[in-house]
This record gives sequence, structure tokens and C-alpha cells, in this order.
Amino acid sequence: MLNEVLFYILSALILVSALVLISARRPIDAALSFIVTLVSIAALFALQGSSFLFATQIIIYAGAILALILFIIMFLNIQDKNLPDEPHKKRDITFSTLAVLPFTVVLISLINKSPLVDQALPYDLFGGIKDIGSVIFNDYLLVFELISILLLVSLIGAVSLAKEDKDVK
Amino acid sequence: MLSNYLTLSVILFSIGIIGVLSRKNIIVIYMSIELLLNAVNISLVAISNTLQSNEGQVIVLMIIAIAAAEAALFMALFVVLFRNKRSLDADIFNLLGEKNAS
Amino acid sequence: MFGLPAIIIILAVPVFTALFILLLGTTKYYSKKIGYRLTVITLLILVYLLSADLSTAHSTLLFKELFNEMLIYDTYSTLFILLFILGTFLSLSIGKSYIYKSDIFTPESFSLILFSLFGMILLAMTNELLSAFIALEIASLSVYVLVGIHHHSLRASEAFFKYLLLGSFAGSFYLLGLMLIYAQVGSTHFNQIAMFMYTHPISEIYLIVAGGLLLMITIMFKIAAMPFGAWVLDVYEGASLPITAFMAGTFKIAIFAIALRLFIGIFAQIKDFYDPLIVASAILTLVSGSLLAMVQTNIKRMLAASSIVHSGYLLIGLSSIGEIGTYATQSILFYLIAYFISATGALGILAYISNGVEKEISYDSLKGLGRQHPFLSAALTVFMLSLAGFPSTIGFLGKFYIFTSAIEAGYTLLALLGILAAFVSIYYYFKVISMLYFYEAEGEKVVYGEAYSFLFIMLSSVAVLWGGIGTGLVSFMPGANAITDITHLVIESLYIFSN
Amino acid sequence: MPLDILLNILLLAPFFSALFIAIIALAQPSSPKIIYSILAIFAPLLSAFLALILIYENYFNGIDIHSEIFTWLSVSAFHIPFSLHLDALSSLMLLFVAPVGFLIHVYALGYMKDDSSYPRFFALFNLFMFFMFLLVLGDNPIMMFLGWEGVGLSSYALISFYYEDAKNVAAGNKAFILNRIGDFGFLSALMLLFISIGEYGFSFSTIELHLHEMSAERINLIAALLFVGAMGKSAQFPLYVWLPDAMAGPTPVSALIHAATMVTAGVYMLARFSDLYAMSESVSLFIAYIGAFSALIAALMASREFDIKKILAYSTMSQLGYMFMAEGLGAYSFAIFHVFTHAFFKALLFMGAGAIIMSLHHEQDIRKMGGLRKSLPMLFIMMLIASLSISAIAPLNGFFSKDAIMGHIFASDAYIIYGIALFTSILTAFYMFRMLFFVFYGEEKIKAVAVSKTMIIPIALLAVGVILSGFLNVPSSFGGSESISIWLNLPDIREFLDHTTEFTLIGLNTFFIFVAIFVAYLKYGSATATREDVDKYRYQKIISNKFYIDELYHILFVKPLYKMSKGFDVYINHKIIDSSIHRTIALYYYIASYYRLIYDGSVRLYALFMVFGLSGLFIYLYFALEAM
Repeated sequence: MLNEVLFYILSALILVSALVLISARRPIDAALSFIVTLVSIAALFALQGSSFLFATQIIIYAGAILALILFIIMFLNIQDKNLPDEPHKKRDITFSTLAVLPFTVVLISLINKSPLVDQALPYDLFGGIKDIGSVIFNDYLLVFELISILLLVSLIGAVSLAKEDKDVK
Repeated sequence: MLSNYLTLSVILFSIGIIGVLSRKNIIVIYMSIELLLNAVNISLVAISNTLQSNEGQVIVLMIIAIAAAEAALFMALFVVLFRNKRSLDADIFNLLGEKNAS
Repeated sequence: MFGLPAIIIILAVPVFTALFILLLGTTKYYSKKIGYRLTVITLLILVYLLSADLSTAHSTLLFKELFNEMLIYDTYSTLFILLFILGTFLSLSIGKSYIYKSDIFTPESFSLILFSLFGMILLAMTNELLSAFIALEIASLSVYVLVGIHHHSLRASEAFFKYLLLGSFAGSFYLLGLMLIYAQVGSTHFNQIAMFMYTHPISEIYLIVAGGLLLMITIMFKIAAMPFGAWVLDVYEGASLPITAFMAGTFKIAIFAIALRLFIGIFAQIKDFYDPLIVASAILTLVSGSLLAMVQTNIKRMLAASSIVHSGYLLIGLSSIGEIGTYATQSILFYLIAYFISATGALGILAYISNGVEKEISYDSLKGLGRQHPFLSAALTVFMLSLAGFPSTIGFLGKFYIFTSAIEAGYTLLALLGILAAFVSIYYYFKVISMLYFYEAEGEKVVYGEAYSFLFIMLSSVAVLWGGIGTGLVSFMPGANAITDITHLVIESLYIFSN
Repeated sequence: MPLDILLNILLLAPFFSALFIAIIALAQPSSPKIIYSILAIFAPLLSAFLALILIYENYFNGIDIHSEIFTWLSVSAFHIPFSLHLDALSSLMLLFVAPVGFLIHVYALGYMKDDSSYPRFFALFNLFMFFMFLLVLGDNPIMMFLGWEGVGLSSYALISFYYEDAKNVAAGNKAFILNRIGDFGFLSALMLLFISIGEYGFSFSTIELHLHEMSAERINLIAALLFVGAMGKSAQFPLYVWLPDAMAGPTPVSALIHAATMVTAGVYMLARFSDLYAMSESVSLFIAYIGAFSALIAALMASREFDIKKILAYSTMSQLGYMFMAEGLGAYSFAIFHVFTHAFFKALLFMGAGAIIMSLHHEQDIRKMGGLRKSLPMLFIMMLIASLSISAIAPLNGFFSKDAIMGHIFASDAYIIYGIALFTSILTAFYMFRMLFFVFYGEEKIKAVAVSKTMIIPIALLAVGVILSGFLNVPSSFGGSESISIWLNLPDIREFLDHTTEFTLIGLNTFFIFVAIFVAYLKYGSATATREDVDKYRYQKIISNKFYIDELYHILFVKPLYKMSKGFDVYINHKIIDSSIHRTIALYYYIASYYRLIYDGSVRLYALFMVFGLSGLFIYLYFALEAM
């Protein structure tokens, strides 16, 4: 029961902060509310007992990626005058909501029709670092290796795009 | 119940889509895309929990890594775009559209 | 274990060469020539190693224990891998002129091309949803960067921006779909998904149907099917020409490698659901592609728009699969081969003409080329004829197969629309030909460099003709019938039960 | 090497030769002539050599060579292989097509040596050879049709070779259009054939097996339509008018390929379908009458013609008439044998005529020639041999083939046809010697230049052929074994005359021929002859004007067609079709100009389209699942 309540509180937090994210004018505000979202999601992971993902979510997402975003915002020194004018933001949000609505409604109704509806979550403690590690290295070794190459590619890409060229000639 | 988690995912996903569609600021658009990935993650962990298998969590881990990879490129994108035009307005980058084609 | 050593090398070599070029690039020993040559030689080695496996129908699970049955090496993947390698090779060979003259090709770009190739190779071999996505991401991210590698150019960086943004957006649909399928099946392996659907009634697999739909969105985005393909014109235009050729010719095939595996393998049972959607998308794609292609004045944009139309033809083939199975699949494979040579050749010629400078090639700038460069113009004419689907080119046979398979599947009206689109396409392709031959030259005769690129332009135009006449006159040069034979083996290999 | 590979090489050598010549000429227009010459001569030499080997195998070892090159079309049940087949009939055709083709090439080297379009000529010429081989060797009617069209096309290009002169282009067009009329018949026949028995496969042998499954009416219709095709290609009445005009090509080489090689395609085609014609007697008889009539009018026109090439063209038409007479009366192997002998003496005549024209600085009017007997003695002897042969004087080859045909006609009780044939035969001797006396007797009017060796040697070789080739099919009455007729094994109707009748007929024929020659001598050759040929009588005038057929055609077909086309052009084409096409394009542009606005380059808009697509898909999904 407590779990249910906690779930609803966290969901509310997630959704509200997400809404703030997409409607905030300044990117720094959006980033800060994004942190709330991410931490709430991490809490949701913790609620389900997956301790490793909880930690990962906090460290990588809330820590690394968001720090990167904030760093970029600072680094580029985006002033308010650099921000785009968005006079029709409210209208845009309304229309896009209308555009997305069919998708959302149909998908939710499908979810509620499927046999998964009444599966309860055990809320056991599971997904420790050891279990996950053994799954990664037994079943998902290929994916793990591929991820390393993916990161390498993005690293090369980011460096070659963002660097000031002195040697390119 | 699992369906609650899935529903939450879908709603969060929709919010992300709305963010992508309605905002002009590229950084906000980027964060909306991250929101999409997080929406998927929520459900995956829940499913993994119901099935009592760790596969779902591994997938989440991989998605986080993918997000990181995309993040790196997006950061580079911000730098490149801001250096070129001193702005991060998605709508001013329409040099290539049909409007200017001829 | 069929051809195992070769395939290990094929997986490892691109990555190692890419890393080697990257490291060499930081030293003073590096020059563009070395980077280019290393890449091309690597590709040649790969072609040599692989081509033998095309002669039989085979299917093996690669490193079954180690990789948890995630990689499958069959004739299907062999054909696709060979096409990727050949496509990359052809794009680079024809683009040599451009690459040498322009200063945007850094060591990183060569290694990114190889990484992208690696991603595509895995995409053709993968047997599982998550690894498929990551393979796709490896290929895509590399291409995103390649599009924007000229980051001082406003156009290139804008193309990069659009491609990256929309690509990641589309990619998240795939992940949502993956999540829904995983929720229902509890696994992401193709076999298990198919097995699950086989053992459960339709009412219990709603989420799989929805998930499949979401996967389809990503696929349609990548192959530029409308309404998901609006990015194509802008991105193709913004990218440098050899990269455009690479994207249009090679990368598009890679998406079909996974799409066909999904539609023949997993979703065969519920494909009836998807067929009306594919048909609708095909119609939309054909119509908007034709409309857009007709009004272009920039030839690169015209080719980009016409590549949308070609996706439409392929979607026609895709929609016919459910009804008649292998013939439609064969026709798609044949069309892919036909399209890849013609498109790579046509864009390659543009790269050759533009001489390494980022300039717009309008129709007017081709005027009088027929007199100044008869062979180049002849080759361009051949490619245009093939793209328009004129008889005695390989493009004609491709279209012929696609349309007949659609008619056999009962989509007569759709086939008619396709024929109509092909008819309209004559308008914009022949405009190019008329510019070549019916106008006087405006400028001085330009001398283009790199006989090597020229050689490959000529070779591919001969291949286009040869494939269209389809002959086994000379036994060591396979023609259209050989392609048909191979596609047969390829499909056969998909139904081999792999142990 | 396996024989089928040799067969492929034989077919493809001229094709590649043509291709290479074209490529070299395009890439490096200033290449030395010797390159073209080598390329041009090598392919036919190779083909001729291979042809002899393959024919040897077929004749002595009885091997039919089959080579399936690739599947040309395969759409479900519709299966057309691209395959070659060499049997006795095609062997015999090859036996003259390949060597004579080679000799013509050698001759052309000399004849064309100063022409600026040297490579174009040889490229087209080799292409012609390729299509001719394809026609003869094709294993199914579709392939035959391909070759049929191909020879038409390349001959069109050769007739209009000197396209600077509008007259030549008009001649080319005429040939092409009249051939198209014939092709229409051919093609309709093939379609009918395919509809009727196409499901069993479409090679000649399978067609033969299933012929009896068709109704008699349909067989008659197909036979008649096929013959329409043959009429066009083989210049029979009424589709013959293109042949004299076709002499506009490079004198006389292209004339030669039309007259000695290509025109026999119709005869060959009828022989190929001989099983069909054997089942259709009425059409066959009609063919015989058409043949007889064509032979007669051609001979009449030839006797009043002054252009040396046109005389030969008419004589070709006349000889083709004999072949059709034979085929119409069921003597297919005699017809084919006449094709064979005809190729030799006609080639010889054309080459000789060409040499004469060349040595007289492109003079073609026989009235302006004369006395060449002294300056060109070799040529005179060879022309004499050929003229004797075409007049059917023993023991030259023309005698054996023509006499066999005449004997057969008589034995078939077709006395009207026999009368025409006999009269034509006499006329033939007359007009041939008329030409000979005009050219070689009398006083020398233009000084002749010596003829080059590359032209004389092929002529001499052909003369040997003319003398010897008749002995291949010596009739039984002369103690021969008719080995060619047996080899060909066509469904001949054999009628035997007793030897006395036969010898009487031969004697009669020969006597009249000698009379005709003598008359011709008196009129044109002797010292007292006036050598003037003005139209004194009304009939002569009619003949000189070619029976006004051309004019008739002009009034009947060309003018109304022209007027109709003009009407179509103005009213339908311009006012309806053109403007509607323009309107469609304008409308299309109009739509596109608005449609393109939604691709204005805004990335959010593109994302919006994707979301529309997404929502659309899910709305569909909802209803589709509801409907389940």
C-alpha cells in the first residue's frame, strides 16, 4: 500500500517537473526541473528495489549528463537575449498536445486491455550490482561490446565537430 | 501494478513529444528527447521487476549509455550551432528548406 | 561452422583499421592519401573474403554461447554485408576526386565511415532487438557526424542538426516499441518474439502489435518514407556529395536489411495489420516525392527527392510480402541492388563534376556537358535512365519485378500509382539528359581529375547496363539472372533452422 | 572447346567488333584507319571460320548444336530463353551468310577506303552481321524477330548512310516503313501463335510439335500474316517498292547486303515454318502466285531500267519470286538451295557492278558505259559467269537450283505458274545480257580506272563459288544424290518427272535462253546495234515507269495518310493532347508549388509530421483491433 502511495507521489513529481521542463523559458530552469524528474525516476527505481540502477541514474544522468548540460549552458554563456522569442508557446503546446493525444490515449487503452494489467510488482530487493553484472557478461556481452564502440564513435564525433581546426588542411 | 508504470511511461513519453514539438530552444528540445528515453526506462525496470529477471535492467543500462552517446553529440551540436549563429533557436536554421531552394 | 574465420575478420577489420587511421591521424606520418588508401584496401580485402559465401544457402549462429544467440550469419546477411562494403567502396572510389580536392575529409571521417560500415554489418547479422538498435545507432551516429563534419559550413551544420535531432527523436520510438514488446514477451530475441506470437491469440499480443508499429516508425524514418522522411531533402543537400552518395546508396540498404528480417521473420503473422499502413505510406511517399522532385532546380535536391520516390517503390514491394512471400522479397532485394548502383553512380558523378567544391549543381550547369565530356554524360544518362526505369537498364528490371509482385499480391492500383510515379519521374530525370545534349555549353571545358574515379563511374554504368540485359554470356560476370539466383539463396537461408 | 561456346562466339564476334569500333571512334576520332580495318575484318573472319567448323560438324556428324545463353524473360509461366540452335537449315544459311559476309567486308575495305565515315560504316556493317546471325540462329520466333528487326534497323542506317542527301534519307525511310508493314504481319502472326500454343514453350521445335492443336482457319491466318512479313522483307509484290530505292546506300556494298543477304530472310522464315505451310495449302498456292507475279513484273522492269544497281535489284526481286514459287508449291529445300546459289552469283554481280561504278567515277547509268571488255577483262569474265549462272546455263550453280524449281513447278501441274516462270527465265537472260552488252561492248565512253586488288580477289573467290556450289545438290536425273535436300530434311512435296520430260524441259528452256541472249546481242551488243532504248510503244512506257506503282501508292496511301496526319497533328495533337499535357504539367507545378511550402526547412515542422504519422498509425491500430 505504502508502495502504491509512494508511486503516485513520485509519478506526480515526475510529471509536474516534466511539464515545467517543457514550458520553462530559460534553459537553466528547464535543466533544474529536469534534475527533479531524473531524481524522482531514480527514486522510483529505488522503490522497486533496483539499487544499482538507482545509483546509475543518479550518477550518470543527474550527475554527468545534466552537469554537462549545465556546463554547456554556462560555457556558451547564453544570455537572455540569445534566447529565441516564443510568442506562440502556449498555442504550440496546445496544438502539439492535440497532435499527440490519439497516440497517448490509444496506447494507454491498449495497455489496459493487455493481460499485463493486473500483474503486481513484487517490490523485492533485486537487481543488485552482482546480478546485473552477471547478466551483462553472460547474456548481453555483444550489446556491451557494441555500446563501447558506440561511445567511441560519439566521442570521435563530438571531438571532431567541436574542436577548433588547426590541423585540418 | 505494472499497468500504472506503463501508463506513467506513456504519459511522460507524450510530454516529451510535446516538448520536442512546441519549443524552439534546442537545449530544451534535447532535454525533451532525454525525457523520452527516461520514460522508456521507467517501464523497463518495472517489467524487469515483475518478471524477476535482470534483463530489463541491463537494457536500461544500455539505454542510459546510448543517451550518453547522443548527449555527447548534442553538446557538440550546441557548440557548433552557437558558434555559427549565436543562437539556439531551432527555427532560424532553415537555410536548406524549400523556402530557400529556389 | 560456415565461413567462420572470414566473418570474424570482417567484424574485426573495419574497427581495427578505423582505430589505426585515428591513431595515425595524430602523428605526422598521416596524410589524406594514406587514410584513403587504407580505407579502400580494407574494403577490398573484405569483399574478397566474403564473396565466396554467397554461393550457398547457409545459416549459422555466430558464437552461440558467447553472444547468447544474438548474431546470425546467413546468406541473407552475407548479401547485405557485401552490398554495404561494395557501396562504401563505390562511394569512396567515385568520390576520390572530391575527397582529395576538398579539405573536409579528416582522418576522423575515414574512421567514421568504417565505423558506420561496422554498424551496418552488425545490423544485417543481428537477431535481437536491442543489439539491432545499437548497431543502427553506431551506423547512424557516424553518419550524423559525417554529415556535419564540415562544421564551418552553415549548411552542413544545419543538416547535422536536423538529422541528429530528428534521428534521436525517431530512435526513441524504437526504444518505446522495444519496451512494449519486452513487456509482453519478456525477451528481445527475434525467435522468441515470433514463438510468443505463434503460441498466443491475437487478443494477448496487442502490445506487440503496437510495439511493432513503433519499430516501423523508426525504419520508415530512416528510409525516408512519408510522413517520416521530411528530413531527406535538407540533409542530403547539406551533406557533402560523397557522403550523400554513401547515405543514399548504402545506408538506405542497411535499413532494409533489418526491416526485411523483421517483416519476414517476426511480424509475418501480424503483417496483415501493417499492410494498409505500408500501402498508405507508400502512396504518400510516391506522391510527395514526385511532387517535390519535379520542382527542384538543384540536381542534388532533385536526386534527394527522387530517392523518396524510390523508397515508395520499395514500400510497394514491402506491402506485397505478406501475400506472396518470397517473390516480393526477391523483388525488393533486386530493386535494392539496382538502386544502390544507380544512385551511387549518379551522386558520384555530381561529386566528380563539382570538383571538390561545395557548390550548387543546377540543371543549367550541366548544359553542353554531352559535347565536352561524352563518356561522363553517357554514364550520367545511363544512371538517369536506370533510375527512371528504362528498359535495358537494371532499374527497369527492378521496377518490373516490384510492380509485378504488387500486381500478383492484388495491389493493382498501387502498382498503377507506382507506374504513374515512374512516368512522372521521366520528366525530371530526362530534364537532366536534355540539359546534357540539347544545349550549348556555357562555360569553358573543365578538366576533371582522378582517372580512378572516372574508371569507377564507367564501371558502374556498365554494370547498370549489364544487369539490365541480364546475361550469363560470360560466365564470370554475373548478370541479372545471377542476381535473381542469389536472391533466391538469400531467402532460402532465412528459413534454414539454425542450430 | 564445346561447340555451343563456338556458336556463341560466332554470334557475338561481329557485335563486339561493332561495339569496339563505335567506342574507339567516339573516344579517339583521329585513330588510324588500320585499327578499324583490323577490327572490322577480324570478326567476320572468325565467324566465317567458326561457321565452317560448325557446319562440318552438323553435316558430317549430324550434330544439332543448341546453346542456351540466358533466360531473357521469365515471368511466372511466360518463359523466353535467349538461345541459339544450329540445325541443317540454319547451317545452310550460315554457309553463305558467313563466308559471303566476310568477302563483302574485304571488298568494302577497298571500296570505302576514302570515305570519311569509315568507322561508322563498319560498325553498322558488323552490327548487321550480328543481327543476321541472330535471325538465322535464333531458337524461337521471338529471337528471330529480334534479328529480323535488327537487320531492318541496320539496313535502314546503311541506306541512309549518306544522310547529307535528303533523297537517301527518304529511301531509308521508305524501306523502313514498308518493312514495318511487313513486321506488323509478322508480329501479329507471332502473337496469334503464342496465344494459341505458347503455353508449351515457344521454341521452333515445340511449336512444330503442337501445330496440329490449332484449327485450320487459325493456321491459315497465321500463315498469311507470316507471309505478309516475308513480303516486306523479301520485296514481293506489293511491298517491293523499297528495294530499288534502297540502292541509295554506299554503292554497292549496302545494296549487296540487302540484295544478297537480308532479303532472303523471308524465304528462310517460310522454310522455318514449313510445317505450318505444309498444313495450309490455299495460302501456299497464293504465295506461289504472288511469287510468280513478282518475278514477272520485276523481270519486265529490269529489262527497261538503265541504272546498273537497280537492274540487279529487280533481278533479285525476280529471283526471290522463284523461291516463293517453289515454297508455295512445297519445294522448300529447292527454294533454300536457290537462296544459297543466288547469294553467290548475286554477290558476284553486285561486287562486279560496284567495281565498274568505282572505276568509272561513280557512274551508274549503263547508257554512259561501254567497251569495258578491253580495259577490265577479268571483271568481264566474272560478270559473264554470273550472268550465265543467273540465266540458268549448265553447269553453273544457277542452273541446278533454278532448274530444280522449274521442274518441280511443272511436275506439280501448275502450268500457269510454269508459263510465267519460263517467260521470266527468258526475260532474265535478256535483261542480264542487255546489261552486259551495254557495259562491256560498244565503244568506250569513259576511261576506266584500274580496280584495286582487295576488290578483285573477293570477286574471283565468289566466281569459284558460282562454278562449284551447284554441284552440292545435283538432281537424280543427272546421277546426283540431292545431298542438300536430304540434309535439310524439310517437309517437301516431292513430285518426280520422268527423265525424258525433264530433259525436254531443260532443253526447251536452254534453247529459249540462248535465243534471248542472241536477241540481246543483236539489239545491244553487235557492231550494228543502235544501243538506244527509247520508249517507242505504250507498253514500254508503262514498264519504264515501273507500272506507275510508286505513283499509285502515292495517291492511294501517302497522300491521304499525309492529310490525315496533318489533321491529327493540328486538331488532335496540338489542340487536345499537347495542350492537355501542358495543362497537366502546369497543374502539377501549381500543386507542387504549394505542397513544397510545408517543407520550409523548419525542423519542428518535420517533427510534427512524424507525430501526425504516429498518431495516424495509432488511430488506425485502434480501429483495426476493434474490428478484430
